[in-house]
Amino acid sequence: MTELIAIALITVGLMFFIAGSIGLLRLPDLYSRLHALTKADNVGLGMMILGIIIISGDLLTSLKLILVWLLVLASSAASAHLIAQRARRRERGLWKP
Amino acid sequence: MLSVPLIYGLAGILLFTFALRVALSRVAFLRRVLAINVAGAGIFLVFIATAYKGAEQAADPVPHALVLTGIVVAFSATALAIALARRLNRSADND
Amino acid sequence: METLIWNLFDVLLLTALLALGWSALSTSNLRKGIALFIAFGLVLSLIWARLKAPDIALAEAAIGTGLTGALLLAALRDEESAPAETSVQEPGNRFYAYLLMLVTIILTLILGWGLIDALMNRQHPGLAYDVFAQLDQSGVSNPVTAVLLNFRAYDTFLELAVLLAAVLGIRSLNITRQPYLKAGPVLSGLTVWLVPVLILMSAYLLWVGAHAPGGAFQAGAVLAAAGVLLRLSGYPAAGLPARLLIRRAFMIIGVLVFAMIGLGLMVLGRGFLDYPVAWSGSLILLIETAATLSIATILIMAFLAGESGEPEHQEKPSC
Amino acid sequence: MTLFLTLALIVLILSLCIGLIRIFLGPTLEDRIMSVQLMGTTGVGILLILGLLLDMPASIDIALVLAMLAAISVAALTRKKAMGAKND
Repeated sequence: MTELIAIALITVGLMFFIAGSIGLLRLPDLYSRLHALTKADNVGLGMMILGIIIISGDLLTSLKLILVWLLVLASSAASAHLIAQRARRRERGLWKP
Repeated sequence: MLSVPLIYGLAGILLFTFALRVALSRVAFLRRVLAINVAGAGIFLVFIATAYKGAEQAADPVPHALVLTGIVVAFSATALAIALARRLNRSADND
Repeated sequence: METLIWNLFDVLLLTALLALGWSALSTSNLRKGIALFIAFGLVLSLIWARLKAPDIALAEAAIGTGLTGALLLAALRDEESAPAETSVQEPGNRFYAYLLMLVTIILTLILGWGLIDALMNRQHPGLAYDVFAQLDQSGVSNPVTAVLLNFRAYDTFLELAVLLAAVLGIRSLNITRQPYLKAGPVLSGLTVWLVPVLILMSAYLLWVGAHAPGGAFQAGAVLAAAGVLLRLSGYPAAGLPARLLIRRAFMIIGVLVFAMIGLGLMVLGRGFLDYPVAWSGSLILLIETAATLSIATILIMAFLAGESGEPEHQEKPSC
Repeated sequence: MTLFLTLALIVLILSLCIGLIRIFLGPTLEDRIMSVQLMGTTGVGILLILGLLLDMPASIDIALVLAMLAAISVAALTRKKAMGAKND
């Protein structure tokens, strides 16, 4: 039973990953691609980490895995901001390349 | 059936020789540095590929130790090369 | 079935690696090339993990993706701010280009043949057997740390000396790099939050290196990454101590402790760096702690190129 | 379970390769940085699964370092150019 839950969680996570990648590839402009990427991947990774926590069942490992997820969340939030900021700066043409 | 050390090793060799060609051709300095870094990565890949002994067995730790220090030294060598080039540029400008 | 899937995985991973390496070197836009190189480093650290080399994957994740990319971008920034002639893109001599191509192909064939021959007719299993036979004598249970700090400790000692020499060389060139602007609220927020985590991670890697993947080089690289992050978000000294004396002490402490312990053991009538078995665990930890500090300081100094952050050392910009 | 995890690995690497196309297509540097960001996140996923399959608990540590350093490379790629204004 627990294995099935883990498999289901990881599968859902994988779907989010695929969605994020396809969004990055197919969406028409930079900001929408950014939107697809940073959201979908974090949810996907969260689902997957939940599944892996259920599989491993070890407390220390689980804490570390949650730390991984928090780090990815924080860094991708900051990265998304930095990327968007740079993109806007370029568009306004204040900083010539 | 592909042998893991073989395909990773061949990929490492390809990377090394290709990057070596770029490093030796007439390109901007920073691209040369980039090429040397990629060539180094190719060499590391050959080392680690031959150290791999299958999924069950532990890999050979000696090449691992060599590559580990190699990575750190490669970084400082890159920094030294960049600093040298910058200094050369500056002396050329002053002349 | 599973072997087949693994093969597919290997092939995809290597395709990604080769495509990234090839395009990083073929593009004429250097900034794009460096972005591709960072992605190349990411894929490479996945490959190290796949080849069961977690120690290297840790170092690559810190240096290959973080530090080298940041260093190359800093160098690019310098070149752009100085009026330098960076566009020597022409192939130049045709004959030379063809000759180079020919030599490269021949070299590839020779190396490939050598590799295949070595893998087919390999007689002995390398040094792995010897290492694992002696592992319980070494004071640590991570074989890579045992090789680095016990069996081949003099190699590592000289390795640190090489790092020191490189950074002394950089310093003697007397160049300066412009510091970055103060970061906006988001990046400073991330920095304030991430730097302590990086320092903690470095300490963890140093400690865990005795019995699991980790050790002085990985810990030093992660600590240096904290410094680089500080530098990028507008702290010109990159977290290094402001007093030059302390900074220099950090630079040499690794080599110093290593040499003192080695010579001390010689005084006691043993070989250079030939630890007594009972003491080897603690001695290795002591050396590794000093080495971590040194490696981190040296890597940050290599990134800074010169004693930046010291007002009296900054010469006039834009020469 | 092992078979499922191996398949998950393939799906992840495929997702990484799809995202990789964007790094070649560009067109702007921001697109490429985004692709690096995607590779970081997917790479963390691949490392976690690899750790289970190869019985290598250290891969969680690698994932931790990768997650921290991905932010640093994005910061390096997006930082403004120099204090240049007053020098140029």
